[in-house]
Amino acid sequence: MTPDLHLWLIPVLPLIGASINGLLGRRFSRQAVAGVALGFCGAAFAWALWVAMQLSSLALPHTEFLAHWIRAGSFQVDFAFYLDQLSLVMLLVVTGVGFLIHVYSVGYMWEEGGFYRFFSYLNLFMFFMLTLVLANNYLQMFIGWEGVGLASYLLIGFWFVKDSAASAGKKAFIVNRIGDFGFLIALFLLIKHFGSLDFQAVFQSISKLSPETAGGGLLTSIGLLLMVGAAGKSAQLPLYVWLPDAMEGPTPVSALIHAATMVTAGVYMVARSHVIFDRAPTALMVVAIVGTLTALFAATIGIAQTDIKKVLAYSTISQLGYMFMACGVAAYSAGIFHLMTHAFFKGLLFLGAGSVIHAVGGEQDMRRMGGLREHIPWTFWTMTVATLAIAGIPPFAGFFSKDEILWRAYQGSWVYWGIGVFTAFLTSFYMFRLWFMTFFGEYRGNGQESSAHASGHSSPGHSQIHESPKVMLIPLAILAVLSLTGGWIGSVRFEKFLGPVFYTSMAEHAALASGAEAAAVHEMANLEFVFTLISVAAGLLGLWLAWLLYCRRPQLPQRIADGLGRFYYAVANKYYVDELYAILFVKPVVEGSTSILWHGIDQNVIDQTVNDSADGARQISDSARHMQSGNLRSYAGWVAAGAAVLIAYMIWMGTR
Amino acid sequence: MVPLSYYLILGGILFACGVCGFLIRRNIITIFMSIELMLNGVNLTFVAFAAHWQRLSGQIFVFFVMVVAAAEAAVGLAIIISVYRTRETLNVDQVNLLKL
Amino acid sequence: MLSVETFILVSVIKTVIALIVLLTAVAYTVWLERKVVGHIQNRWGPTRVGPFGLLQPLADGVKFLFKEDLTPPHVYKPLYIAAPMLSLIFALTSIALIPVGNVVSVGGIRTPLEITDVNIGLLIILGITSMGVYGVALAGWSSNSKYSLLGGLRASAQMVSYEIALGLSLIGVLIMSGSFSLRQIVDAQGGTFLGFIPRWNIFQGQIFAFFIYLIAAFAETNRVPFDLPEAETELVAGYHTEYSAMKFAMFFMAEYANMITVACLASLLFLGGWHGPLFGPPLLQAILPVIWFAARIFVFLFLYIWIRGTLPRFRYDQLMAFGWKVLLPLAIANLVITGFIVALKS
Amino acid sequence: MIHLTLFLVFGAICVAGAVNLLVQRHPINSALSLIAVLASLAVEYLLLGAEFVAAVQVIVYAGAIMVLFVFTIMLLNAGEEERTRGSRVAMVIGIPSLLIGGVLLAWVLVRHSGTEAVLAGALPGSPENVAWMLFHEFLLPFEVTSVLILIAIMGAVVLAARPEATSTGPGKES
Repeated sequence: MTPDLHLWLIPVLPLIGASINGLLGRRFSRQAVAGVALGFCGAAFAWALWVAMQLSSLALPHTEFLAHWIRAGSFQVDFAFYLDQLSLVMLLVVTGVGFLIHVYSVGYMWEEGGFYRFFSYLNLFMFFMLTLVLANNYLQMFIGWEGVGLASYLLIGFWFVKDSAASAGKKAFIVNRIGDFGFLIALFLLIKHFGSLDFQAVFQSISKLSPETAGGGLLTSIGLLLMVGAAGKSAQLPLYVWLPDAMEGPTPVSALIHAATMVTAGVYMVARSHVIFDRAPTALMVVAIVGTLTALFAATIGIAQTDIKKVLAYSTISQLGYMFMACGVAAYSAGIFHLMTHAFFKGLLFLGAGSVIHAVGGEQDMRRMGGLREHIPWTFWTMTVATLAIAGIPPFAGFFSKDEILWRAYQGSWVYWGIGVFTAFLTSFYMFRLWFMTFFGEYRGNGQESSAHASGHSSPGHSQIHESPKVMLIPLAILAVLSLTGGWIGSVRFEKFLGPVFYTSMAEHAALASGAEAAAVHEMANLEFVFTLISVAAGLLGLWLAWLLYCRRPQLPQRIADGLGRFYYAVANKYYVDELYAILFVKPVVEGSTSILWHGIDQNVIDQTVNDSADGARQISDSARHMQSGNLRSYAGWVAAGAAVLIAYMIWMGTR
Repeated sequence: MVPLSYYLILGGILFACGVCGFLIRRNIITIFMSIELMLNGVNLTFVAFAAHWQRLSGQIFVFFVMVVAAAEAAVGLAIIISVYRTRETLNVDQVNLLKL
Repeated sequence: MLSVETFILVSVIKTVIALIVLLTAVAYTVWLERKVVGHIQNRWGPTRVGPFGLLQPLADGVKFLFKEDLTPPHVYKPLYIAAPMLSLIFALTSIALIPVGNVVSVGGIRTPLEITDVNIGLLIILGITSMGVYGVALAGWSSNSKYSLLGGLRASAQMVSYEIALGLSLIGVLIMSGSFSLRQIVDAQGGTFLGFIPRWNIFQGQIFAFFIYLIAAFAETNRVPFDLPEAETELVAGYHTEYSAMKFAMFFMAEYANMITVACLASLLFLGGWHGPLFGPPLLQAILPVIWFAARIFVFLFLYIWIRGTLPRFRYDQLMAFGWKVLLPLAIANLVITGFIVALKS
Repeated sequence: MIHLTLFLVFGAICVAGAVNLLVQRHPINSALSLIAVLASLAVEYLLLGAEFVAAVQVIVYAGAIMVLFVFTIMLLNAGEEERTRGSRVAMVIGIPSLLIGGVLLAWVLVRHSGTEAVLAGALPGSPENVAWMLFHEFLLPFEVTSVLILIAIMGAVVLAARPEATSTGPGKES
C-alpha cells in the first residue's frame, strides 16, 4: 500500500483558518487575521507541493479513505480523497494561485471593513474548492461544488450594503442552482444505474459499456446533464449571465474564484467524467458546440465593454469556452492545460486590473483611464505579459495552450477551428484594446471625480495615482513569470503527464495513439505548424487593430460604433441577453409567482383557509365564551348537564 | 330487611339535593355544603354496596372520601376566608372575575 | 336474651336512675366546687342553706327556674333557644354509654350497670363529645354579641383542637386493651401484677397518656386553666353572656355533666374503672364496685376544683400553641411508642 | 321490621335535612341541616353494619368538618342570602329535570323494590376488620391520603394566614 499522505489535511487546513477567522477574527488585528489566513492557505499549498514531490513513489490513482458517510443498503458513500495527475494539477493550481491571491488580498483589502470576514470566506472557498478537487466520488464533489457556490455567493456579496453586489450574489447563486439541478439529476441517474457515485466504481462499470451512437441513451443523458451543471458553474452559454455581474465582488475574488479556480470546476468535472463523455459522442458534441459558441459570443461582447473588470469577465467566459471546446473534441489534456495557463494569466490580469483600480482610486471605467504606463510600471509590465499570454503571442503561456486547443479542434471539425481562430483574433483585439486604453494615451480620469465613484476605495488620500504596495506586486510578478513560462512545459509533455488519467480506461485508445496515429502525427506536423502561424497571425492582427483604433486614431472606434448602429448597441448591451432572460424566465416566474402562487394559492387558498378557520374558531369561541360567565353555578350546571347526559347514555346502553 | 335499592334511592336523593343546592344557592359556603351532601350520598351507596357484596372495601372507600372531604374542607374554607377578605362577599355571583 | 318488652323496661329504669344520679351529682359538684374553692380562698363557701349549705344546689335550681327568662333583642332566636339544649343533651347523652359497675342480676334479670353496652362505646362517646361543641358555638353566634361570639369562637376552636390530643391519648389505651368497648377496657385492667400493683393502664405505661388526657380534658370542658371561652375578666362570660335563667342553667349543667363524663372516662380508661377490693356480703360485693368507681370520680372532680382554685388562666395563643405544638406531638409519640411496645410483646 | 322502620325514620330525617339545606337561606341553618343529615346517615351506616364508619362519620364529619363550616360561618358572620327571582334557565331545565328524576325514582321503586334485601349487620364493619383492610390491602392509598392531609393543612395555613398576622390564627386545623 502506498504511504499515507494525509490528503485530508489539504482541504481541512484552510477550513481551520476560516473557522478561526470567522469565529474569532473580529477581535484580531488585521495582521493576525492575515497571518492566520495566509498561514493556513500557505500550509495547504506547502502540503500540496509535498504531495507532488511524493508523486513518483505513488501508485496513481491514489485514494485515501477518511470516514464512512452514507450507508443505505448497497449504496455507500464515503469521505475519501482521490489523487491522480488531474487532481494534482488542479490541486497545485488552486493552492498556488490561491495562495498568491491571498497574499495579494492582504494588500488590496487592507483598508476595507470586514477584513477578517473576507479572509474567512476566502479560506472557506479554498476548503470547498480543494474538497471538490480531491473528491473521491461525485457526492463529495458535489459538496465542494455547492460549497464553492456558497463561498462565491458570500464573496460576490461581500459589500452587501451595495444593492448591486447583493443582487449579483443572488443571481450567481440562482443561476448556479439551475446548473446544479442538472448535476443532481445526473447523479441520481448514476446512482440508479450504477449503484454508486464512487469515481472508480462508476467508471469501471461504464468502461464496460460500448459507446452510444447517435440517438443517445443513458450515458448521453448523464453527459448532457453533467454539462448543464458544468455550464452553470463555468458560465457557459445559456447560463453565463451571472459571471459578469459577479464582478461586483472584490477584485481578488474575481481573480481567484471567477477566473482562476471555481469557474474551471466545470471543466475539471467534464474532464473527470471523460469516461462518460467518451462513450456519449452526442453529449461530447454538445460540449464542443457550447464551448465554441460561448467563446465567440463572449468575445464579441467583450469588445464593446468599457468596464475593465467586465472585459476580463467576458474574456474569462470566452476562455472557458475554449476549454470546453477542447473537452468537446476529447482533448481533455489540452483543456486542462489551458485551464492551468489561463489560471496564471487571467489571475494575473484580474490582479493587475485590481492594481489599476487601486491606483486610480476605485475607478473601473477604462474610458476614464489612460496613460497609466508611467505611473504604475510594475502593474503595466505584468499586465503586458498577461495580455500577450492571453492573446496567444509566443512564447507566452497562452500561446501553447490555445494553439494546442485550436489544433485539436481542427482535428474535430474545421468549423470549431475557424471560430476558434476568429475568437482568438477577437480576444487579442479586446485585450489590447484594454491594454491601450488603460496604459497609453492621455489620462482621462479625474482624481476628485473618481474618488466619489468608488466600490470601497474612496479614502481621500487616493486621488494621486500610485503604485500598489509590494505585497500586491509580488504576486503579480510571480504570476507574470508563470504566465511567461507556464506554457513551456509543452502540451505534449503535459498530455503525457495526464495521459494515464484519460487513457488508462480506454486501452484501445492508447493503442490507437501509439500505433496507427503515430504515422499520421509526423505527417501532420507540417500542417500543425501552418495552423500555429495562422493563430499567431490572428493574435497579431488583433494587436494591430487595437493599436490602430485605440492608440493611433482614438476617434475611430466611435465612428465605427456609429456606423454599426444598432448592432453596436446590441453588443454593448451584451446582446440584451439579460433582458431576454428577464422577459423569458424571470418575469414569467415573478409574475406567475405573484398572481398564481402568491395571490392565487398562498393568499386565496392557504391564507384563506387559515384565516377562515381562525375566524370560524373565533366566531364559535365568541358565542361559546358566554358559557364562561364567571358564574360558578352555571359551570356547575354544565357539569351536571354533562353528567346527566352521560348517565342517560349509560342507562340507555345498559338497557339495550 | 331493607332492600338495597332503598339505600341507593336515599343516596340518589341526597346526591340530587346536593346538585340542586350547588345549582340554586348563591352562598359559597352553602354550595360547599352541597358538595359535602353529594359526597355523603355517594358514601351511602358505597356502604350499601359493601354490605350487598359483602366486601369491606366499600367501607374503606368511605374513609378515603372522608379524608378527601376533610382536606377539601380545610383548603376550601381557607379559600373562602381569603375570598371574603378581598371581596367582602360570599355570593358566588359576585365573585365572577374569572371570566373572559 | 331478654324480651323486647323487658329490654325496654330495664332500659327506661336504668336511664331514669342514671339521669337522676347524674343531675344530683352535677348539683352537688357545684356545691363541692363552691365549698372547696371557698376553703382554698380561706372562706367558708355556702353555709346558710341547710347544713354545710347542702341545700344550696336546690336553692340555686329554684332560683334558675323562677328567674325571668330574658331573651335579648337581635338574637337569632331558634338557635339561641336550641343552643343550651343541644349542650345539655350532648352532655347527658354520653352518660348512657358509661358503665359504672359489673353485671348485676336483679330479680333474675342480668343487666350490666350501664344504659347500653355497645362494642364501640368509646367511639360513640367521642362522637357525642365532639358534637358538644355545637352548643357552645351556636350559643356564641346566635347571641349576636361580640363577647358571645368571641367566646363561642374560642370555645369551638379550643375544643376541636384539644379533641385531637384527647382522642390520640386514648388510642394508647385502646391498643393496650384491643377494644372500643368500655367494659372490656375495664375488664382488661382487672388483677394485679408484681403482687400488689393493680393492672390499671396508668400503671402500665400509659401515665403520659393519662396526663395528656387530663390536660386535654380540662380544655375540652373549658375549665381553668383553659377557661378562655368564659373568661369573666375578658369576655364577661363568654358564649353564655346573653343567657340567663334556665338556659344559663342548662349550660351550667352541661359543663358539670361534661366534667363528670370526663372523670368517668378517666377512671374507666386509666384508673381501672370499678376495680377494687371486694369484701363483705353479696349485696355489698355488688355495690362495692360502684362505690370504688364513684370514689375515683370524686377524686378526679376534686382535682378539677383544686386546680381551678390554684392555677391562673392561659393566654389564648399560648393555649393553642400548647395544644398543637406540645400536647399533640406528645400524644403521637405516646401512641407510637405504645404501639411499638405492644407489637414487640405480641 | 325494626330495621326498615329505623331506615325509614332516619331516611326521612336525611331527606328532610337535605331539602332543608336547600331551602334555608341562612347558611347556619343549612349547616345544621347538614349535621342532621350526617348524623342520621351515621345511623344508616349502623344499620348496614358499618359501625366504625358510623362512628367516624360522626366524629370526623359532624364533629370536625362541620364544626369547621360552622366556625367559618361564625367567623365571617355570614348573613342571609338575598332573594332573587328564579332564573328562567332553572325553570326551563330544572322543573322538567325534577319531573324526570321523580319519574325515574318511582320507576325504580316500583321495579326494583324488595328484590334484593341487604342483610343488615351481616358484614361486620368493626374497627378490627376495617383496620385490617386499611393497613394491608389499602396501605399505600392510606399513606397517600396522609400526605394529602398534610398538604391540605399547609395549604389551609398558607391561604388563611394573613401576611402580617401571627401564627396563632383560628381555623387552621383540619
